[in-house]
Amino acid sequence: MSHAFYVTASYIAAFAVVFGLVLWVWLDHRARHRELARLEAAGIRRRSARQENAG
Amino acid sequence: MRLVAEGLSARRGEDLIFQDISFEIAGGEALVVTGANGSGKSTLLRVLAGLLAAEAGTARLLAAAQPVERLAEAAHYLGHRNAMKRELTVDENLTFWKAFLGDFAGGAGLSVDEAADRVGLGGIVHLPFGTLSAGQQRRMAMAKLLVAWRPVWILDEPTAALDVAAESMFAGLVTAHLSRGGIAIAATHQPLGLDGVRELRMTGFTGVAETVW
Amino acid sequence: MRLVAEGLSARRGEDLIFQDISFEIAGGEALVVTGANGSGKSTLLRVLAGLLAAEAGTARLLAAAQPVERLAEAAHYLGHRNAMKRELTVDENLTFWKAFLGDFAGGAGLSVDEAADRVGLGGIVHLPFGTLSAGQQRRMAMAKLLVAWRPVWILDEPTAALDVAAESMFAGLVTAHLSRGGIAIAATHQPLGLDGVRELRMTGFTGVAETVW
Amino acid sequence: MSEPSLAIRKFSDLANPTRFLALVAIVWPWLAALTVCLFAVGLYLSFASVDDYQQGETVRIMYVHVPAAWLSMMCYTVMALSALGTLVWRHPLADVSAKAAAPLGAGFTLVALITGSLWGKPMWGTWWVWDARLTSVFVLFLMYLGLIALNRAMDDPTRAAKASAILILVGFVNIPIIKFSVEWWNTLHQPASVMRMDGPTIDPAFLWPLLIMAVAFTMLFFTLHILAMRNEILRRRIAVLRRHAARSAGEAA
Amino acid sequence: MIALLARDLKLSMRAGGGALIGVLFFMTVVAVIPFGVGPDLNLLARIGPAILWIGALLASLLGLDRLFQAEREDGSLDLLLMQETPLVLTVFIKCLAHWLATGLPLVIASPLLGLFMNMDEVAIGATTLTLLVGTPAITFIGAAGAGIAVALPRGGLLVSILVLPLAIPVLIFGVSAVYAAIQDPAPFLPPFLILVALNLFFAVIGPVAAAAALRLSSD
Amino acid sequence: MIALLARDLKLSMRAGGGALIGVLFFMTVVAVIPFGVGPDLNLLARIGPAILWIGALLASLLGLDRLFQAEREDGSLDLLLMQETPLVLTVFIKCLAHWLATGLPLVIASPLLGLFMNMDEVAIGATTLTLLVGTPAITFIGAAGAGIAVALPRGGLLVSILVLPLAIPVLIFGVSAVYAAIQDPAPFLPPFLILVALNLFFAVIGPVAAAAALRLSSD
Ligand code: HEM
Ligand SMILES: Nc1ncnc2c1ncn2[C@@H]1O[C@H](COP(=O)(O)OP(=O)(O)OP(=O)(O)O)[C@@H](O)[C@H]1O
Ligand SMILES: Nc1ncnc2c1ncn2[C@@H]1O[C@H](COP(=O)(O)OP(=O)(O)OP(=O)(O)O)[C@@H](O)[C@H]1O
Ligand SMILES: [Mg+2]
Ligand SMILES: [Mg+2]
Repeated sequence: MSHAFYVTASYIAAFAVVFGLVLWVWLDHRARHRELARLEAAGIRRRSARQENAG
Repeated sequence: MRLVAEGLSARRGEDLIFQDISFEIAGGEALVVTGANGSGKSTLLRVLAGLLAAEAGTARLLAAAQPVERLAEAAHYLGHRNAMKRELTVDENLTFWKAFLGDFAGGAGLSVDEAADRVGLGGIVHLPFGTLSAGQQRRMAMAKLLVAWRPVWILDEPTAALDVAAESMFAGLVTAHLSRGGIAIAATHQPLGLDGVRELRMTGFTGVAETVW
Repeated sequence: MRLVAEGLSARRGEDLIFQDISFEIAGGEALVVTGANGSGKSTLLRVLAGLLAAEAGTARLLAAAQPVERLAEAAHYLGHRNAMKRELTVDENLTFWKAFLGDFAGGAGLSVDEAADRVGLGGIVHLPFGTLSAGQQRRMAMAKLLVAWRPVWILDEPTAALDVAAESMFAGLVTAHLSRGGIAIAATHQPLGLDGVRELRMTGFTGVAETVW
Repeated sequence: MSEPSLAIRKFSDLANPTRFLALVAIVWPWLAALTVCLFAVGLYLSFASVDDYQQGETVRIMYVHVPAAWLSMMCYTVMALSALGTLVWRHPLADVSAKAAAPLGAGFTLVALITGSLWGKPMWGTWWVWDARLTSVFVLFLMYLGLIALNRAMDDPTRAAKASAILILVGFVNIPIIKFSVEWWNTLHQPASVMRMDGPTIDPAFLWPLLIMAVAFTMLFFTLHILAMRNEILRRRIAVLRRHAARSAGEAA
Repeated sequence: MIALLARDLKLSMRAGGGALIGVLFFMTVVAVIPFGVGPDLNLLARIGPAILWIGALLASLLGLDRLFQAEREDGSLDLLLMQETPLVLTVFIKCLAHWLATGLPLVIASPLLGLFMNMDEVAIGATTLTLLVGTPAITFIGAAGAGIAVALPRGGLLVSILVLPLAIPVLIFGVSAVYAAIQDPAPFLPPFLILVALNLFFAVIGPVAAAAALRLSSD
Repeated sequence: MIALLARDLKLSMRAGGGALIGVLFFMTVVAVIPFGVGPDLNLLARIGPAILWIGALLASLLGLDRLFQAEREDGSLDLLLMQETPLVLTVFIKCLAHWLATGLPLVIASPLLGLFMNMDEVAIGATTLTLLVGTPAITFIGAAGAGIAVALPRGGLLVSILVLPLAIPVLIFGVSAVYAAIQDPAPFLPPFLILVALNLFFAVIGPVAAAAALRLSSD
């Protein structure tokens, strides 16, 4: 196989893994954000946040 | 001998379960811990037994027959689980604990047969522990308290699964222990049939502090 | 609907535990099984639930909403262990049992949230089961009886580890079940707070037959 | 009800999670932008650079392989420092940092392994040999996965943090082994030519793209790390909120 | 049934990931081999298929003893036994969930490990294929052992004792199919078909035996 | 302490024999290798010591996860933790009992398996001797892993994963001592002494780490 094959394969693999990591972080963040929003909608907040809102 | 607890608070996972609990018990006294389900009774007992690190506060045994560093060393703990091997016979189980635990200064444990007699199951020490009924298992776990002398007994719902006769048997055991100058602390939902005990009501979750998160 | 037990006897290991027990319960009635520790209450219940083969005799459910071959299929069994996974949340546990058990003909189970509400722990279904206290766990195990409809409840010491409030909650659950025409059989040492129940006293070891050896 | 005195109070004043979150919100867009720019430059340089007379075109694999390999070690070092933070100072952010870094470390190690293998096939004629460096990197990969598994296996994050902290510190011996394996043992793998005591011995034509790519990877790591830490903090905050909500519901009932 | 499958899968994800851990064990075992036999690539390539098979056998047997024991300890087994659903089906579903969570990841990881063992493409393909067909058989036999051992304290070890002799035919045909694929004269198909047959056979026998054992051992 | 040793030994005899299973695993692993490498006696003799060592390593790790988990499940661990007896000592005794029940049988079985592998007398002797010295070290390291995993549901395999990398030095020196004994120029003693030192080192470190982990994980 040509050397170009190995080079492209390396770059693709590296990109795929990095992309996977970015995706993980992003999806995780979105899910957490949704959960927080849902809790907030249910009237559940951190005490300090409540004070900030009041003050 | 005095058991002094000062400003105890404890966490389970990340939550503060109780805070600033103090009490003092002298030899010959019993303390009954009551409270609703989930109010932290078991947690308190595990802290006293040294099985859970207290978040703050201390529990010490003063003026004991032998100076101890940790209260645990002078205590028996009877939790929800019986600490007996199902595969071994009752006799083997009790003999092991008798030898392993040894006696604390100032007292001596009963022999295995005698202890089994005291809990009303003299005849069946040769059965594998796993084949006993729930109540019989619990009784045998109590016999464990008798085979090695410890001045402090820490008991978590000791009478769950016991019949009426066994409950009064148990009350007798505790009374005898107290009259030898021992201390008993028990968490329970049912009256234990003891007279003149002090009571500590756990309220649970009040004053649960913010976490860092 | 009638539950008819005729001439039941059962062995544990090699010993005959009880012999020739017969009773009959109609829909809307409860039977409380009492007796000393080791008298065979749990054994009887396990025989009824089909978990232990009877040595002799039968237990059948007659005129049920759906003909059943084994009593077990029409029954809930709540034993000493709660049949919930510590690692899963209460919600996941109950949802699983609801889906897996399905409803018996002639009734419908409650939703998970409603069942948790009924046992007084509405808010905490999202906690892992293992992080609940002993009493909370027991209550959630009771919620399992509610999520899938079964006309017969077989309960082994249901109220052990429950506080007073939970005991009356439980009495309410059973009363509601009976008023829907259900049957409840409970082994217990404590009064269950139910009115007008029938009682079966196990005597244990009397009439234990010779073994073949 | 007086404020409880928690041991962590003092340290959490230095960098408590809330303040950390505020900081992340400001910093991360800049870091991300910087990362993207660096990658753009680095990738351009690496494809514009000349071929190696010996290794031909495959030398371009170096621009990913070497930074990823460095990062796999640096990430573990970050975790080890965090583990110290957990055990010695009991800092809650340290738990979070170690936990958030593990998947990133596993990712970078995986990149190093894959690109190394893809480089090995044309250079050495085999995908894999069991020499000291390659094996120790593989062990590093397994350690990352083991730590992830351990973290997932425990439901109580504080205890999980302690257990993994111990494990991380024990496993740290592997890092010097990876770094110096090429010098201690006779292996197929290239000895260090950039990060040496006596200065780099590599041709500047390769050095520049390599360095820029390395910085880009490092920035990528930091960006992802603080974002993953933010997620972890939110996760814990949600858990706390839920439990507290549950408690008050249970009390009312 | 789907509920049971979903629950068991969830449990194995949650509780320290049966999946991840099985694979990790597999990888660790394979990574340890060269430390013992030395980094001789030809030798490794030669014993590679056997090592992969043994590693997979161990990894898929080891978690198996808890299959029913965990259910028994928390009382769930009682409820499973009481239902109208045929017990055999319940057992089969549990095996399936176990295989999906631990067996399948092993199969997926095996090509990678094959590379590490310096095996060539044919050997890697053959190993993966035979593992795909063979690991379910191991799970099914294991279930029978787990059913018998459920009532025993520390049944864990016993399961493996009971199961290993039964699993050895699977191992032998698996390994010999791979070697047949590599070495030209020997034909690949006969041992492979036997492996498939073994799999089907155990898929029936395993759950039936396990169900019978579970009924007997309930007390 | 003797009571604890006696109890643990009794338990492992009673409960279906930790001893047996270890040996069985060991035999299986060793028996399957010839399928892989083919019936080439010289080759077998050459890799024999390595295979025996790897087999023994795996076999002695297998039952290890239950070392403390069984104690925890029935509540005994609580009582062990409370005593005045230093926890380290308790752990040490438990390791000793475990080794007597599972490690020693492996050592005893190894000469037999050595014969199967066509190893000569010197190699067999050296392997047995190094196993005798090396397996306790594995048990001690394993105890540390078991301590960490005690609180985990399904901790089982995780222990092996955590422990295997740490056991690699033991494996390396064990195997190289054997090869040193067979091949003349290399001296046997240095690697063997390192093995002994490793054993002593882990006999201290393992119980200390396990005790610390047990204290941390109690809840
Ligand atoms: C899977 C196989 C491989 C692994 C796990 C691996 C791992 C590593 C690691 C950990 C480093 C960083 C070392 C340090 O900072 O001192 C490194 C650097 C490097 N690797 Fe690899 N490598 C692999 C294959 C290869 C191959 C096949 C080549 C080329 C023939 C190669 C060439 C290099 C070079 C040139 C460096 C930079 C050394 C320096 O300048 O410091 N690697 N590799
Ligand atoms: N698995 C078993 N194998 C052999 N014998 C057993 C087994 N389980 C219980 N037994 C014996 O059977 C008898 C009845 O036990 P059972 O559990 O039915 O009593 P019980 O009435 O429920 O008592 P408790 O009130 O203590 O729960 C006891 O004497 C006990 O020793
Ligand atoms: N292992 C654990 N991890 C996290 N939280 C726990 C754990 N065990 C108990 N808890 C929580 O701690 C609180 C107190 O529990 P504890 O067992 O002390 O209650 P209790 O008073 O003994 O109740 P009960 O009467 O039901 O036994 C409960 O809300 C429970 O949910
Ligand atoms: Mg409690
Ligand atoms: Mg009973």
